[in-house]
Amino acid sequence: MAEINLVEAVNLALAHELARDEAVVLLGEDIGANGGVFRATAGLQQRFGAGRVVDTPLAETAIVGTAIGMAAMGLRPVAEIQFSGFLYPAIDHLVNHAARLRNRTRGRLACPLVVRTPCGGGIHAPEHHSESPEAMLAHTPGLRVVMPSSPARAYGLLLAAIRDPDPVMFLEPTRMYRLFRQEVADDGEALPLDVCFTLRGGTDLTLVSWGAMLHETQAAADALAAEGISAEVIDVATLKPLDLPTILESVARTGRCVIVHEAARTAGLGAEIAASLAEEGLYSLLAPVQRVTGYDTVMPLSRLEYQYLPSVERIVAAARKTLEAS
Amino acid sequence: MAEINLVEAVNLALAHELARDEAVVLLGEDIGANGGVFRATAGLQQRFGAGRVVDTPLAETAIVGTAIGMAAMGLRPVAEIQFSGFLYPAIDHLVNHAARLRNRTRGRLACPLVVRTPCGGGIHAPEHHSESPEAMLAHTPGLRVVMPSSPARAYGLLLAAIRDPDPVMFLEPTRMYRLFRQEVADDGEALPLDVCFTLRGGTDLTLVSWGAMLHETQAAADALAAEGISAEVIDVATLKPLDLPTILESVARTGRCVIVHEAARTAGLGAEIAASLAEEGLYSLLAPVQRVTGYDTVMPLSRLEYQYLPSVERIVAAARKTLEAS
Amino acid sequence: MSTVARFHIDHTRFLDPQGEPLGPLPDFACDPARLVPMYRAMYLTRSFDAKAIALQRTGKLGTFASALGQEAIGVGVASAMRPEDALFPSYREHAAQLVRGVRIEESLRYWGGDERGSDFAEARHDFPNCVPIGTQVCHAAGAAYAFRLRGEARAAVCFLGDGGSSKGDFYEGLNFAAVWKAPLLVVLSNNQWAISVPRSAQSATATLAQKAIAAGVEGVQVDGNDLVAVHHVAREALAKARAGGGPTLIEAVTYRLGDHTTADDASRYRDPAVVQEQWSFEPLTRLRNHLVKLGAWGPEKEEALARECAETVNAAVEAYLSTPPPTTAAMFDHLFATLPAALAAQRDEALRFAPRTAGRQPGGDHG
Amino acid sequence: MSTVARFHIDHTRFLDPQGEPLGPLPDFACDPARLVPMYRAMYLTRSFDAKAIALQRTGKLGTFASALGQEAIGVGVASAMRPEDALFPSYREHAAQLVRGVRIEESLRYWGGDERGSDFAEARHDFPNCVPIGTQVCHAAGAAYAFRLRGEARAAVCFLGDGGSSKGDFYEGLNFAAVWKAPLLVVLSNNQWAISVPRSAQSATATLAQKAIAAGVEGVQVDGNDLVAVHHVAREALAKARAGGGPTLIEAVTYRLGDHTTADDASRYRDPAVVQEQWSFEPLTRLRNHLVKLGAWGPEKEEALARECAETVNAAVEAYLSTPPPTTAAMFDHLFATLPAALAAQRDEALRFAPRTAGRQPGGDHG
Ligand SMILES: Cc1ncc(C[n+]2csc(CCOP(=O)(O)OP(=O)(O)O)c2C)c(N)n1
Ligand SMILES: Cc1ncc(C[n+]2csc(CCOP(=O)(O)OP(=O)(O)O)c2C)c(N)n1
Ligand SMILES: [Mg+2]
Ligand SMILES: [Mg+2]
Repeated sequence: MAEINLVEAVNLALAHELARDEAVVLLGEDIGANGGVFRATAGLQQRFGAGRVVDTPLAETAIVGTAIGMAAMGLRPVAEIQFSGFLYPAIDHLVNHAARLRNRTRGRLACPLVVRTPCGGGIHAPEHHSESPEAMLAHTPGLRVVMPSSPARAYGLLLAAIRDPDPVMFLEPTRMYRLFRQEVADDGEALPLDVCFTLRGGTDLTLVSWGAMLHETQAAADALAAEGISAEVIDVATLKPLDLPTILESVARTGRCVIVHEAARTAGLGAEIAASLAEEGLYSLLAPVQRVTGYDTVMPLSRLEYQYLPSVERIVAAARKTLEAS
Repeated sequence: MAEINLVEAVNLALAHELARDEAVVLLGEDIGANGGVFRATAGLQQRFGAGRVVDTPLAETAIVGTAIGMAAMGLRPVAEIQFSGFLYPAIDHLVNHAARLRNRTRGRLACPLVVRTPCGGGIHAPEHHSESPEAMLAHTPGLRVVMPSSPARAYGLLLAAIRDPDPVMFLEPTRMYRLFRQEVADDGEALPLDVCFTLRGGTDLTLVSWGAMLHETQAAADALAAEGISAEVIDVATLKPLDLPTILESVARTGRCVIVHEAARTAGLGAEIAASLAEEGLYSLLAPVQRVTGYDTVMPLSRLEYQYLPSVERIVAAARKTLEAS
Repeated sequence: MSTVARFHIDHTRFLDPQGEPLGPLPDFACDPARLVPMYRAMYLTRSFDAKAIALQRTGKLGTFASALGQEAIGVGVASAMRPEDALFPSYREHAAQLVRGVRIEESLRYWGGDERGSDFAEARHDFPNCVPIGTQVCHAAGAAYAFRLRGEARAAVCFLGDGGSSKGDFYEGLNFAAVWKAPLLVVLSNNQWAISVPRSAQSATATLAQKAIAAGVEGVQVDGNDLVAVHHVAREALAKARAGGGPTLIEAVTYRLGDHTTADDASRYRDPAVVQEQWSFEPLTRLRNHLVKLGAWGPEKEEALARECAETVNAAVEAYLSTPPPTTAAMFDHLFATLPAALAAQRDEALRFAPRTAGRQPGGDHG
Repeated sequence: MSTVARFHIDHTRFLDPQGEPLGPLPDFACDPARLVPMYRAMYLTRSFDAKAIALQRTGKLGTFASALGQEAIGVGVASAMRPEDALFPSYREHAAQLVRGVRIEESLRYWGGDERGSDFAEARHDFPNCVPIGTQVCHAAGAAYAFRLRGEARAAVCFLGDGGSSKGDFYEGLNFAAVWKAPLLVVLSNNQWAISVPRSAQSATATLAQKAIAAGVEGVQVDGNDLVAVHHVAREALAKARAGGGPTLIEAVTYRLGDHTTADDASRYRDPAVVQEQWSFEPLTRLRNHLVKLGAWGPEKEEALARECAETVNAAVEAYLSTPPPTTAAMFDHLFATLPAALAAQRDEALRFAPRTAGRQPGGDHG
């Protein structure tokens, strides 16, 4: 069993599903001969042919729009949007069509579509290459939104996303693509959607995060541990629908919660989690919930991006603040 | 001084600004001879000419995209999107361009653009004509999001939006267009952006809402008053940036808060307000915050739309729940 | 300077506005067994249209978009399709939908504000009405790709309007289909108006068919009020598509004789005299005259058909009005294949409050 | 069947790849005073390109998109513009930008990850680089509308690539400008590749210029490696635009001699032999040969120019590298004209944590 990184795990899962189910097709810009700008689809066109691994013209509206037509006619398209900053032209098809086809036809037609897209900052990429659009998608009824944070979860969750009978947005944190390696068996075992993963148990506070920010979040948990503070770390993984029970249960034990995400703060997904705690977990809160997030500013170009991204220091400071309260 | 309804107030404000500032231009589908499908622009093309009140071809991407070019070159475009369900093709230009032009050029170019669009359900309109996209917009750094809830606020806030040097999304609740009349002086006095309006003082709990839902929210306050319960009612009005101090101050007095909105619940703007209360107002909360919102389902076609929209009963029930708590 | 590419756009018409042949006709156009069903479908469409407007006026239906004057396009094209093909309509193509087997009561349910109207009993893989203009072109291109990939001899047929031809989705979808040589037929019903925006303000082009040139596919213009011409070009385009020849764009030139929808008042922006004039080109009279000349039609048949269509439509209205109201739970039942656990509480809440607000009648006035 | 519209696409070229005139030349093409500045601008562009790549390789610059082989397009078009016109570039048009007065150190700042790079000291109303493909066509169309409404004799000039010509924004923007008869010039730099996707997979059309037909505007193809031809068609198009004749689409046929960006490795998807072959068409040699023949150029001038460009570029690199780092507050300073009160706390938080993470060097590797 080989140690692979997250982008290789994506590749492995795609290959597995292409081999398993001939209805699976991939489409997107530069995913063929080039193997994707991040190499997520490397080798797949050679292996499965240009009919099933389709280099499209440059048009995101049509990439998602045609994928919807394919999905409704029995294919299992996995569309790649090269960077999530280029997902916006496809929002109309996602919100008005992919998310509604089943509902609008009372189940007559379905839309088993996966849209994969790299997201997040931290790799010194050019403008528009570092977006975090998950809240916009999570706000949309009818969409599932998934973000892996390790090679194993990328493999297992992507299998689940492709096999799911409904549309799934699969956001891949670029900063994690090559951050670390892990043993991943190509055993075709999907991980469950719609559940959080508790990465580390703890008793003093709960840290909730997803995607690449789990890197800093875990580092913060380490830093806190060094001071004798025990932090539970939860990877939300499926951002919509949200597995609130797992988070509530944890906060019921710890009484304190820090939510960490890279996207802008206002109406981000952290707001949803904090709001749910204020509604359903108020009596277990020993301290105000803290959000450590990207600012409500435009993601800056690379020289300032690490001043925008939540740092370990900011997470630790927020954790301290919740621990000091009452 | 005439009594006018909300859509007439919009028309009045547009006419005022067209007359006051020759840089102001309107563009959109059917806004000319037809005067807009809701008559918001009735008579304006006759009065100000087809060069300043522009019937565009049918393409929302280009309506907002060209308006950005106009704004950067010194015009003050007010673009109309016929229904907010058709705003999605313009999201790319809003997020990637309108919201960023000033920041990206360090202030060299600006984007004094207003995008007006009817929003919300409750008028038995066809599919896609009843959307509530405010959270998606409010999540976007660089955009202002405004929603009036009375003819007077529509007039005053639209003047402010047009005069603002930055992009403003101006969402007009269709259900309120002709709901009631009010005296509005055409005095060119703008109302302030970025502040909430307290519509009614109260001591027992705070009801926070915006747009058409204020109708039900006020009715709920009436119903509660009949039972001797005093509810403060806040119209958020500018949804981004949020005037949190006004809401916090109110909840500091009442200790209880119900947030009402029509958009889907998850990661809606209600989440942001509830989250902020959990962070900054936790110690004044005597009961869990309640959100009464649209469900996380697709806005249904007209026969079920009133089962989707928060009803007075749901708001009253939520208010009771916060009042019963501890 | 050298010329590197040349293009032209042809216009097809077989019958003049009085139904006189302008030259030799295609075989089917002399065969009453082929023509009469199409005439009947056009007639039924018009009967349905009139009834739907009446229902809306009396508060029994929501906003409705009539196909008055455009019946030859939907009927001519859909009659050239095979059952296994797939239709991607806009919101104004019930002419095509009726031919495809969509029931009138289904259409009424949809316009009455009930999602069950799109759960067609027949035409199970046809797309439902598409309101976001132009988006259906992309869906159809994707469907066509699926057919081609699986080696099926099926085609995707998509309808949009002159307004829709300004939308990026239209160009992008056609371009994808062209690159893929996918079996796609795009029918552009140019009825001269996009609500209040006239064709001249929509595009500076001489024809709309020439937009096909931007994708490198064949674009043809046809008299959209001549059923024979429409059916002929659609048959050719579909045969080409099935043979691997790639997409075709047909611009069917017609005129919207009614208001945009029941929520519209066209007298605000267009001259009723012009509309009156356009009635002399309308498609039913034209085809009827031709059928009469073929000896295949006459006043008795016409009367019988009128009666029959009235009965069909009335029965459908009955079925529509006696449909039990949609359940509150329906909002949740079809959102996903399986309701996620996170939504259960919301469903419960909706059900708890349902009785107080349920039972709304169809009807409405905007769009 | 009758033909209702005819179109053709012309291709313009004046100099053959060796710089030999293929026929009579336009006046300016025999005037060294007009040609030499353009040659110098092309040379400077290439010098800048080489240095930028070197900086990226040594970690002193972020991802960079070179214009290698495409210099004649930007220079030829921008030299036909007036200062009061406005440029709407993609991310690969520093050839045009340098002519417009954008400084090399500004370009470097941008690619080095610093927004101040788009705060041009000159060319104050030109748009900054545009990364979301095709969107700039809409911005340019809107700007052109503003010029026309105010009765100004200005034009908007927009650049995009062959890949960009598949995007809805391109068609929509061109259609708006055509309906408005707005003074817009769209230059489509067809360099045969959109990253790894070849021109043939991008569109099934014979030319890209013919996409203009979809908007009813003039579309012309030009040899994009022939400065004389590019400048000539751009001048004509701009004169027409200013005279109220509406938009033009120019397809400038060229070849991307380098990788897509420094983050790309083109050897993964294209044959280096083909690239080698394309070097024989590159635009600098062609124009230099012509200048030599005019008696306006020679080895000494070439050497002097090389030295001069190296100095200019080196001075710019100095200026770039010695730019003080952007401040943390800059994230907030230009978001709105006035910072909303709601953002003050966030700004404070950013400043509080800034020292711990500040001072990052430019550099990077993706895009
Ligand atoms: C994307 C989008 N924008 C706006 C609308 C509102 N709208 C509905 S129909 C219509 C005009 C459509 O004209 P056309 O495409 O010519 O079709 P027709 O109605 O004439 O059949 C408009 C603007 C819409 N449905 N979708
Ligand atoms: C909307 C959008 N989609 C994808 C990308 C990623 N991307 C950057 S450049 C490029 C290829 C562009 O090709 P072309 O338009 O031919 O311009 P060229 O790079 O060849 O100059 C792609 C796909 C982008 N920047 N914007
Ligand atoms: Mg039309
Ligand atoms: Mg290219």
